[in-house]
Amino acid sequence: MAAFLQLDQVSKAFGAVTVADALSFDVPSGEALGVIGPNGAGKTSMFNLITGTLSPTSGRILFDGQDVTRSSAAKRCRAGMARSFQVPQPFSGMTVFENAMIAATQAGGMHGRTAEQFCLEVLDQTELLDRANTLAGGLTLLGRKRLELTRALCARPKLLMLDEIAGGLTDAECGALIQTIRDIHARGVTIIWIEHVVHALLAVVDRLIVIDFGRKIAEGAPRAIMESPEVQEIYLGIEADA
Amino acid sequence: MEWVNVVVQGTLLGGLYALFAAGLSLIFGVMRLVNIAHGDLIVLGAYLGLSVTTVLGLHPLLALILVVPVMAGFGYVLQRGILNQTLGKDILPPLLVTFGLSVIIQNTLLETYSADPQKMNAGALETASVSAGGLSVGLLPLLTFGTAIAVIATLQWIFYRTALGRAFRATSDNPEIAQLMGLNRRHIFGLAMALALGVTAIAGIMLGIRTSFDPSIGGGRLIFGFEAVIIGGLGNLWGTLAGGVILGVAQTIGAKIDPGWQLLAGHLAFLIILALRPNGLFPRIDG
Amino acid sequence: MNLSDYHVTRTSPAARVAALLGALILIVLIAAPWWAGRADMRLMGELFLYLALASLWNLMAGYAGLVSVGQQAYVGFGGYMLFALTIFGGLHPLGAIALAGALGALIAVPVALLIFRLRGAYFAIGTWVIAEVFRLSFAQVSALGGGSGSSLPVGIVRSLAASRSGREHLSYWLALGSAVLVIAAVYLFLRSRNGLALTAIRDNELAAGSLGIDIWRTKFIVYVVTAALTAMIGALIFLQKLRISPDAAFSVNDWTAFVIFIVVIGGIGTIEGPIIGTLIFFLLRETLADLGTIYLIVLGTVAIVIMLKAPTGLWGLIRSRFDIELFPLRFRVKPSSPSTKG
Amino acid sequence: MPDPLLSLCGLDAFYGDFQALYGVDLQVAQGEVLAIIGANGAGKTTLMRSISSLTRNRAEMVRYRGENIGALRADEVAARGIALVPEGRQLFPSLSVEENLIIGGQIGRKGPWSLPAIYTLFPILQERRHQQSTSLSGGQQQMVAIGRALMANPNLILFDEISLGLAPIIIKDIYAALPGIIGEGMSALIVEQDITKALAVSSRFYCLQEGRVSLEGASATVAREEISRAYFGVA
Repeated sequence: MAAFLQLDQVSKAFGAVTVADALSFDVPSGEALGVIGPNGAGKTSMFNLITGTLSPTSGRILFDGQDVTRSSAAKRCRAGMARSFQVPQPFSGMTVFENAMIAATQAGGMHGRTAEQFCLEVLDQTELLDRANTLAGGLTLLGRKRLELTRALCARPKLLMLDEIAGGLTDAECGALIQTIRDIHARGVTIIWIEHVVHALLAVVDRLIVIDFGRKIAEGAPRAIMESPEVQEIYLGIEADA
Repeated sequence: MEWVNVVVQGTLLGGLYALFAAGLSLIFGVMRLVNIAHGDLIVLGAYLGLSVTTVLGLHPLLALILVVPVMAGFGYVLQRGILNQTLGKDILPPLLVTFGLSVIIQNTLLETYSADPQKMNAGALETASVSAGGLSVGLLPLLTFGTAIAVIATLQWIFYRTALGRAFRATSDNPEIAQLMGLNRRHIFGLAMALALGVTAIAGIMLGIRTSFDPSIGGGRLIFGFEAVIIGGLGNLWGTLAGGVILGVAQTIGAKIDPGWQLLAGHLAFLIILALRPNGLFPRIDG
Repeated sequence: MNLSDYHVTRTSPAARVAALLGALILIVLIAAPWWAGRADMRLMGELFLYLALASLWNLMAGYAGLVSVGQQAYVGFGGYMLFALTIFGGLHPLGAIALAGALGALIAVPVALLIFRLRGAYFAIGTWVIAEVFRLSFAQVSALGGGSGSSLPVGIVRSLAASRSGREHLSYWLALGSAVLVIAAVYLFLRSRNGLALTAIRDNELAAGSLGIDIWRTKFIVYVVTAALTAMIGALIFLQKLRISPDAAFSVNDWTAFVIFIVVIGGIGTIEGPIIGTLIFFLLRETLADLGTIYLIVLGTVAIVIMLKAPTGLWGLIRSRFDIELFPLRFRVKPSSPSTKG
Repeated sequence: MPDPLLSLCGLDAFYGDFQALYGVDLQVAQGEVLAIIGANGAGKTTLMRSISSLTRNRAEMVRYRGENIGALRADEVAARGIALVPEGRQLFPSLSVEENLIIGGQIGRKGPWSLPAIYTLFPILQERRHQQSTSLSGGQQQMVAIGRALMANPNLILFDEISLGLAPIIIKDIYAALPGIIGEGMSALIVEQDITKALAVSSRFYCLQEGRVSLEGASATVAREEISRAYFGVA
């Protein structure tokens, strides 16, 4: 059976620095996959490779039955990928609502009132509705992160890729975020989620992969992975020493 | 033989274009600034040379001793006073400010020197020539070409062998981190512009000896310099010389076919290279 | 919290007042032949054509990030097409103007394919090279007078309207119509889905690309459409001038420098900016015209000072002060019933 | 307590409209090694940028050796003896390894560090000295970045995430070299995501959370739960 997303020996190097080293894994349709690994391990680069912001030095990427290795970011988005950026990339000169509208009309394929209504719903869900008329450049970091999620949701993707959206949230906010992502997952959307806030991740994902030095070093059921000695060692220095 | 002569003349003409291009390339290399007023600054250099030769009665080449430092000083002040304020992520401010500068320089020259074409008198140098193997080559074009090689070799030396060049490269690589090395970016950029306008002054005087000039020709000189830079490949000084030569040869070949085609042939050569090799013929290889 | 408490609107009281005032002004302007003198009408006609050029350049530079210093290529091309199509093609001048636009779009396609390989400032100079190629090429066409140019034959001029005043009225209305058409087109485009995409690209290309916006294609379309409309304006300009030469047709000062100054002074990246900029440009020109070249030095200085001290131009200053839009592009989310919230 | 070498007094920092630091107070004594910990986005890097004036402040917000330096340019701060090893190394790609080191010493401050001293510390750099800095491995690049900062002979050296993206064995090597680097009298501020490492090399620590200091204390005695609470907000 063909996977919904498949990475086949994907590598990317900048000079002597390798950010992806023969990465291979499959994501079946409807799965929620968690990605962990230390800072600088190549997690965001992996997203860039999947979404087409970076193009791989070698290897292939298949999405929804198509080889998208050489497709542009825009084309992959229209094929059903949407992502949030770890370092938020808002359209700063436009309002929060307009940011959402761009995603809904360009990537989500909606028009007019339908698009407007959908954006309002998503903004309500991500708790940005009261900031709808604020210029995106004036949001706090937290607000920008929420805007990243908002835009990704407004794109109505088949594959939703989230890059560290839970950092800095209070417990209540984090709980609401988990519920939001569970709801999206329940609708059948495939999710890949990079996150440092491990308890949030574990509350949602079906499976976990661990990345370090651009390599996949572990893959499997979330709890088992978290308890494995190599993860304890490389990822959570504190526990390993304690 | 006739065609060999055409190619030789074109090659030597390319030396002049490389001089036009060197300053442009230098400024872009250090601060990613594209100076639309570059052509007008070349013409300004020519006019300053003209004033020095007429007022002091100096030979145009001796005028360099005065004009080069004056232009360099002007460059430093210009950079620190105006252009530094335009640098940033947005490409619009430097473009529009240098465009405004171009209009100001052009019209100031017009106001000061009138629209009449002028020329510098270099005496015997203008007509002297050397003959070899059946070819007669003008001494002045030869001197211009030699100057271009010397200028580029000097710039290359400054860039890769001196502390100033190291500061240029570091600031160009990463202006923010370069500051942590104690480098004042504004001062470094000022020095880069000073150096660029020093070269521009040489280009202006070589131009002024070779042909007649008037305040309106700056745009054309900018374009020749720009074409040489793109043909040669961004950030490659020797490539710029090659770009100038290719442009010069294309022009003389065009002129040989039909005098009206000289400039058109140069532009077409540029567009063809842009279509086939968008990064130029000798792009700098970086990691 | 109920979503039906909110609605989305793209208009405002200020915009409604502006629309009403705009309509009134337009009626007064249409009626100019009945109240304005011949010289005033000529001046206003020129003003409208500059307004159209400035609005188009602003769409390219201010929204698509395509800073061209070579739009004279299309002004001159349109002018020459008018002459060629009427003299050799026997077309009516109005038909020739329309066809000049279509041909402008056609020639812009290969040009864009070439110069889109250049980035940022190099793109700008690349457009200038193209304009030079156009100028030198048309200078080689001896049928159109080569380097010295040619005049529009009297018969063709007469075919517009029999009387001189009829022709003057018509060319005034054409200029006014083209300015209105261009501004309306820019406004409607920016309000559209594609316009939103264009604004998104201007703000953040990385994010725009990953939201499915085809950046290259969007910019390409803007370039080609702008070229077509600029060529039509060029044809109109030379229909008024009745004489064309390569140097006049492809003048970087007349068709690009002034246009850039207009947009910068008025406010780049806004629809209102070019309108204010055009008014100020003509005001300066009419008051300082006697100064000759000094006037251009003043203009260049004003543009530099504005770019450095107030990069959003005069309209930017006004807008940041009063938060108004005369051409409403912004979406605003409003509570439907203000009483429900404190 | 004698006058601290560096003190931050109510330091605020902004990126555009966004406030990254809120009234941070912090002192570094002469010869002290301080750790800064905190989650991603807590403001650690901003703190480093503010001290080195890459983000400008009000003059009195940063006080160094009795002088208000908050409003100085970054090059002026560097000249006073504060050096930064930036996150992600940020070497100059068009400079060779040796040139990267030389330019670090361009300020011309006197002290124990010179090219030979750096080459003694990291012998591999001498072998590679004519190579482009981008051709080195991540760990070697980090050595160049550290060497480049040391060449300025600073009184205060700032390390921003020096183990980021490096293999554990290399991180171990670099940390093994740290005591030799932070020698007599030199003070250091270490930002590190590996809390254990950061606490092990420092005498005191500050924990940042959403731009504010949420905890400070002695590195040796702090309880894990306390850090965890300060780190994530609510445990």
